[in-house]
Amino acid sequence: MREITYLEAIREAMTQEMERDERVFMIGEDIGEYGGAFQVSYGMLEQFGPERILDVPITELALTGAAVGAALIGMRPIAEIMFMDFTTLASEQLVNQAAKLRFMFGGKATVPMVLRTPSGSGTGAAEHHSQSLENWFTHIPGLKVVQPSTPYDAKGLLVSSIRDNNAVVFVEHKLLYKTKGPVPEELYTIPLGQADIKREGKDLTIIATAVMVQRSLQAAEELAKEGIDVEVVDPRTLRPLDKDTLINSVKKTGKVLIVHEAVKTSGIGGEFAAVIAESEAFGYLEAPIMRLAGEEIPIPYNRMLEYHAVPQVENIIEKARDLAQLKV
Amino acid sequence: MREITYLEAIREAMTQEMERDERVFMIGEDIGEYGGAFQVSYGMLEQFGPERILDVPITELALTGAAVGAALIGMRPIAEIMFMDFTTLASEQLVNQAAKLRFMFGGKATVPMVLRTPSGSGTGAAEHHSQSLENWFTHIPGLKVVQPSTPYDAKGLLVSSIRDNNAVVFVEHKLLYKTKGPVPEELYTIPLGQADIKREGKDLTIIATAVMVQRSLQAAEELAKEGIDVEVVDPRTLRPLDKDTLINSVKKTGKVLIVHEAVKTSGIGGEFAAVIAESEAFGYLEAPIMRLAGEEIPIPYNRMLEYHAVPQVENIIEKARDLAQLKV
Amino acid sequence: MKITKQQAEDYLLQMYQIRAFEEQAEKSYMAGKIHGTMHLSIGMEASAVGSISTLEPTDFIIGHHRGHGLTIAKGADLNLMMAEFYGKANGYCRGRGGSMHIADVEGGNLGANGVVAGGIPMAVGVGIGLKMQKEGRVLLAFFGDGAASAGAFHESMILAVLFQVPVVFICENNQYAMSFRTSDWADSAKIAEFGKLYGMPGTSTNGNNLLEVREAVQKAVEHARAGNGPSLVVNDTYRWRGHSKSDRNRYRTQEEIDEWKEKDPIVRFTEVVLKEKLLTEEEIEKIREQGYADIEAARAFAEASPEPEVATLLEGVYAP
Amino acid sequence: MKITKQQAEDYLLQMYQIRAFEEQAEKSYMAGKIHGTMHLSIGMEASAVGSISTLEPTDFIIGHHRGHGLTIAKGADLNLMMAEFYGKANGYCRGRGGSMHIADVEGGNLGANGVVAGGIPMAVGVGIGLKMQKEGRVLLAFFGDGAASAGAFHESMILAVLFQVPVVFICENNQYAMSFRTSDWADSAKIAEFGKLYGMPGTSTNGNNLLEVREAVQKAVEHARAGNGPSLVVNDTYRWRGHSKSDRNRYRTQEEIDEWKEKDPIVRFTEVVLKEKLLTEEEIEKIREQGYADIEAARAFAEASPEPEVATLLEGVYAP
Ligand SMILES: Cc1ncc(C[n+]2csc(CCOP(=O)(O)OP(=O)(O)O)c2C)c(N)n1
Ligand SMILES: Cc1ncc(C[n+]2csc(CCOP(=O)(O)OP(=O)(O)O)c2C)c(N)n1
Ligand SMILES: [Mg+2]
Ligand SMILES: [Mg+2]
Repeated sequence: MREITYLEAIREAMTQEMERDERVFMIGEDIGEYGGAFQVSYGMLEQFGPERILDVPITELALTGAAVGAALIGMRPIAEIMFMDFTTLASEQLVNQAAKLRFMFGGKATVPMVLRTPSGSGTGAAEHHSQSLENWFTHIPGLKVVQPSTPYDAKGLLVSSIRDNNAVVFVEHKLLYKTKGPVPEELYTIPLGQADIKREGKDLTIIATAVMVQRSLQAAEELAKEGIDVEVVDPRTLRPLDKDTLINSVKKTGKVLIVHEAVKTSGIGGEFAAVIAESEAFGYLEAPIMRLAGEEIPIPYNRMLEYHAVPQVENIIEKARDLAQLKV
Repeated sequence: MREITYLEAIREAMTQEMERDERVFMIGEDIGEYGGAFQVSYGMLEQFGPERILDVPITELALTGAAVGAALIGMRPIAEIMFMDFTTLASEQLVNQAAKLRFMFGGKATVPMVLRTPSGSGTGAAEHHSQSLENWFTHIPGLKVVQPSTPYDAKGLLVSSIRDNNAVVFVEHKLLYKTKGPVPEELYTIPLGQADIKREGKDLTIIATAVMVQRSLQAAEELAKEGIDVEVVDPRTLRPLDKDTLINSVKKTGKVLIVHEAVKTSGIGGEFAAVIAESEAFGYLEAPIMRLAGEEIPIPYNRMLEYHAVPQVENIIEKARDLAQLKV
Repeated sequence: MKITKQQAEDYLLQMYQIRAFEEQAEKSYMAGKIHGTMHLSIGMEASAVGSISTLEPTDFIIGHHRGHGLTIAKGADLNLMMAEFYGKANGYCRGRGGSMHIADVEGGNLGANGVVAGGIPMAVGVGIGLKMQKEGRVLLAFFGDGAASAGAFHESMILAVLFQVPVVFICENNQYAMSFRTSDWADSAKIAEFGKLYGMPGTSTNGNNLLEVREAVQKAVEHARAGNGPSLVVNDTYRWRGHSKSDRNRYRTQEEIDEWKEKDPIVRFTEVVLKEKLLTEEEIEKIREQGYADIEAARAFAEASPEPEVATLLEGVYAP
Repeated sequence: MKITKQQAEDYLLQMYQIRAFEEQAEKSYMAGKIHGTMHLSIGMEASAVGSISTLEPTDFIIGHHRGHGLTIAKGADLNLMMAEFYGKANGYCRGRGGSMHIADVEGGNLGANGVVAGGIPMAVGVGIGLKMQKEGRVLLAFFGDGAASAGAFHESMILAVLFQVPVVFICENNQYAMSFRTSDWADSAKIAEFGKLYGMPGTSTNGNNLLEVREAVQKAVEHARAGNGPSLVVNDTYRWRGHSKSDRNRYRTQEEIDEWKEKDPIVRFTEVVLKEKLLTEEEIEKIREQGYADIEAARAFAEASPEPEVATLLEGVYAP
C-alpha cells in the first residue's frame, strides 16, 4: 500500500470529506494561505476557496464557538486550534456549550464538530507550545476524545470524527506529523471507541498513547531480544474508552505499564489504572500497575531538559524490564 | 469552641489576612456591594474599601490575569471566579501563566496568588453552574489545588493558601457554605499537602473530597451500626497530594473506596487509584479499588435527576457495604 | 413605524404573556415549587417582542440566561415552557435545562444560556452556517450589557464582520450585570459605538419603546437578509426585579427602580395603540386577561405534568 | 523632540545591538545550533528602543513572543540573553525559557510570552500592584496587532480604564499576525480608536521613526506617572523576516517587503542624527561596530556556556 505521512493522512481525510459532504468546512488561524502552522491544510484553500477554509485572526474562543454554532444548525465544522496549549482559551465553548447543549436541551440538539489540535513536546517550542491536555477533555461528558498514533489511524479516525454527530476533540501529535505509514487512498473509517493492539505479547501489557505508542513499540522490539514479550495496546479513542480491550490484555499478561507524555499526575494514565484496578482484571494482576509519564514540570526549552521531561524509549525499556522481572 | 459556617470561615480567613498583610487584596465579579454571589465577601467592601476589594465586570480571563500580574510584582491577590464552570474562561492565565512563569523564568519569578471558586451541584443551577473541574488543575505542575470539607479546614487552608508563594486554586463547595463547625477566632494555618483522617476505622478506607467527606462520614456512622468500621480520609489538598496518608490507610484496611462528586471518568479518583495501585499498598489490597463518583452526564436541572447525578449517602453506604463484604 | 391592529394585538398579548409568565415564575418560586434559580425580565418586554417581531418563523434566535421573554416572543408553546421551568418530563428540555436553558432548536430558538456571553461566539457560527445554507434566514443574537465586556464579545464581533454573517446582535442593556453598573465602562450609546468601530451599523434604542426597537431591528434584519452583514442594536432598558432569586438590591436605590417602573414598556405601548386607535381600552383589557389566562393554563399544565423518570437520567448526552 | 548626543549614541547602539542579535540568532539557528523556534524583530527596532527609552530603570516592561528587541532595549545583559537563546544554564531563565520567554523580573522585564495576548491581562494586574505600591513606577505592556483581536485585549482594556492603572499599552503593529493581514479588521489608526473608546488616550505613530515613537510614549508615560491612568500607543511597523523559522512568506509579496526595507528605522534614525549633527558618519560607524561586537561577544559567551544539568530538571516549579 501507498505510504504517506500522518500529516498527509489528516489532510486527505479532511479533503475527501469536504469533497463528499458540502456541510464540512474548516475554521482556524493561518489555515489558508499559510497552510496551517504545521502545513496540515496546505493547498486546501486553493481547492475549496475562502468560503470553506475560514482563516481567522487570533480568536480561539470565538472560532471554537463559531464551530459550535454552525454545528448546531447542521453544518459539520472542523476547527483547528494551533497548539493544544491554546485550548485553554477555547474551553468554555467546548466544555460548556459543545459538550452540554444536547443533554441540556433534552437530547434535542446535535453538535457535530471536530476540534483538531496538536499536542506534545519535542520541537523546542517550550512551555507555552508543548502541553498535552487531552485528559481535560476526557473528563467532560458530551465530548469524545481521539488521539491517533499512526497515519492509518489518523485518517480513519478523523473521517469517523467528522461523521460523528458529537463534538470530537481530535488530538494530533507534532512529532508524528512527519512519520510515514501505509494509508488507503479511498475513504475508510475506524470506529471511535475501539482500541487497537499494536503488538501482541504475553508477558506484559503496555498501554500507550500518541507518540508513546511508537516509542513503546520500539521498546518492545528491544525487550523481545531479552525474551520479554510485550503487548502494546493503543486505546486510540480516550473517550469513550474501550475498556474491554485494556482489561482483556491485562488479564492475559497479568502486568501493565501505562505510558503517556502528559504530566503523570491526573493524566489519562490514572483513569486507565483505575479502570483496571476496579475491573475483574484486578484478580489477575501479578504486580502493581505502573505508570510512566511526563515529569511534574512544564516543558522546558533546552533540548536535553525537554528530552528528559517525557518518557523516551530507554525509559520505557527500563521500566518495562523492571516490571517484567517483578514478583509480588 | 465557637461555631461558624464554612462561608464565614472563608470570609474570616480573608479578612484577617487582609488586616495582617496589606499586599493581600481581592478581585472578582460582584464581590463588593453585592457581597459575592454566595455572600462570601459580604461586608468586606465596607471594611477595606474599593482599593482592596476590586469589583470587576464580566472579565474572567482578565481578572485572573490581573491577579497573576499583581502577584508577579509582590502583591498577594485573591481572585474569585463566581462559579467553577467559568474557570474555563480563565484557564489560559492560570495554566499557562500563573503555573508556569516561575519555572519558565528559571525559578526567578514568584506568583503568590489564590483563585477561589465554588464547585458542585445540589442547588438546582443546572449544567452551566454545577461543575467540579478540580482535576483539570491538579494536572498542572506549578499549581496547588486545595479543597476543604469543613469550616475549620477552610479557614486554616485558606490562610496557608494566601501565604503560599505559589498559585493556589482553592475549590469551595456550594453545599458546604452554610455548614457549621468549630473554628478558632485567631489566625492559624493548616499546611498544604497534608491529608486528614476524618474518622479512624479498620475495615475499609474511604477517600473522599469536599461534600463527599461529609456524606462519607454519615455513611460510616450507618455502617458502624452494621459492624463495618470505616476510615474516612480527606486529602484536603489535591496537589500536592499526601500520598503517604492515603497509602498507609489502605495498607491498614486492605480495601479502598474513592468517592468524589466530579464525573468519574478522568476525575481525581483515577489519580488516587493509580497512586495506590502503583504503591506498596498494592500488596495489601484485599479487593479491587472502587470508585464512586459523578455520573457521565452534565448536571441536570430537575431536582431528582440532579440528586441522582452524584453520589449520595445511600450510594456510599451500599457501595462500601459491598466492598466490605467482598472477598477476592 | 405603522403597525396593523393584528400586530398590535399580537405584540401586546406577547408582552402580557411575558409579564404574566415572570410573575407566575416568581410566585411558583416563592411557593417553593421551583428548585434552582431564575432571572426575570419584567420591564424588558418591549425589547424581546419588538426585536423578535421582525423575524420570519424560519429565522433563529439565540439567547441568554434572562431568556423567558425571548422564548415567548419566538412563539414558544407556553405549556412546554412552563413545564420546563418546573423541571418536568414534558418540558422543552425534558427537565434537564430549566429556566436558564430553555431551547427549541426545531422552532428556531437556539436556547438560553447560563454562561454570560456564551451565545455570542455561537451566533457567529450560526451566521456562517446560514450564509452557507443560502436560504436567506437570519439570526437575532441576544446578550446582556454584562456580556459586552467579555472577551467573547470582542472576538465574535471581529469574526462577524469578517464573514459578513446575517446576524443582528442585540444587546439588552438593563444597566447592570448583576450588581455591576455597566455605565462604569459603557452606556448604550458607547456599546453601539463599538459596533461601528468593528465595522457594522450600531444603534441604540429606547428599549422600552416597542416600536422604536422594532424599527431598529427591522432595519438590521433587512440589512442582514440582503447580504450586507451583521449589525448591533442596543436596547436600553431595565429589569425591575433583582438579578436572580438571591438579589438584595444593595447596589441600586428604590428611587431608581421606581423611575424605571414609570417607563413600563407595556403601559407605553398601550398608550400608543390607544392614541393611534388601533385598540380600545376594552380590547386591551381582554388581551391582558388572555395573557394571564394563558399563563395560568400553562401553570396548571406544568404542575400536572410528570417528573422525569430517574431511569432516563443518563440519556441524551451523545447523539447516535 | 530634541535628544542629546548621549541619547543618540545610546539609542543607536541599542538598535544596532538588536539588529545584530536578530541576525546572529538567525545564523545560529541556520547553523543548527538552536533547537526550537524564534521570532525576529528586524525592522521593528525603533518601536522597542523609542518606547523603552522613556522609562526609568525601576519601571517595568512586559512583552510578547517577538521579544528580543524589547529585552535589549530594557537593558538586558546581552551575554545572559544570548545564553538563554542557546538554552544554556547561565541564561536568564537557566535554559528553561529560550527565545520566546526571556525575562528578567529583577531588572523590570516581566518577560516575553508564548501566548498571543498572554501578557495583556497580567499588565493590568501589574498596574494594579504598582498603584497600590505607590512608588510612582509605570509599566509598558507590549503586544502585537494579532493580540488586539483576542478577547484578552478587550477585557483588559476595560479593567485598565476602570482601575486607572499606570500602564502604557503598546501595540506593535507589524501588519500581520502570522499570515493574517490585520488590516482586514483594523489598521493602526483603528486600533488607537479602540483605545479612545475604552476611555484612554489612543495614538498611532510611525513606528519606524524612533523620535516619533518616543514622543508619543513619553507623553503616555508622563500621563501614567501623574496618576492619570493608561494609554494606548500603536506603533505602525513591519517585520522583515518571516513570522518564525518556518515561514514561507506565501501571504505577502517581495515588493511589500522591499518597500518596508526602504523605511529601515535604523537608517532613518542615522539620517536624523546626521542632519541634526548629533553624530558623525564615523561615530555612527563606530557605534554600529560596537553593536555587532557586543553581539559577537555574546555569541561566544553563549556558545562557551554550559548546558543545564539534567539533575536540575525538576527544579524551580514551586517557590518555597
Ligand atoms: C461567564 C460568566 N460569568 C459570570 C456569570 C454569573 N452571572 C450570571 S448573570 C450575570 C450578569 C450578567 O449581566 P448581563 O449580561 O447584563 O445580563 P442581565 O443579568 O443584566 O440580564 C453574572 C455575572 C455567568 N453566568 N457567566
Ligand atoms: C493564543 C495564541 N494563538 C495562536 C498562537 C500562535 N501564534 C504565535 S505568534 C502569532 C501571531 C501573532 O501576531 P502578532 O500579535 O501581530 O505578533 P507578531 O508575530 O506579528 O509580532 C500566532 C498566531 C499563539 N502563540 N497564541
Ligand atoms: Mg444587564
Ligand atoms: Mg503582528
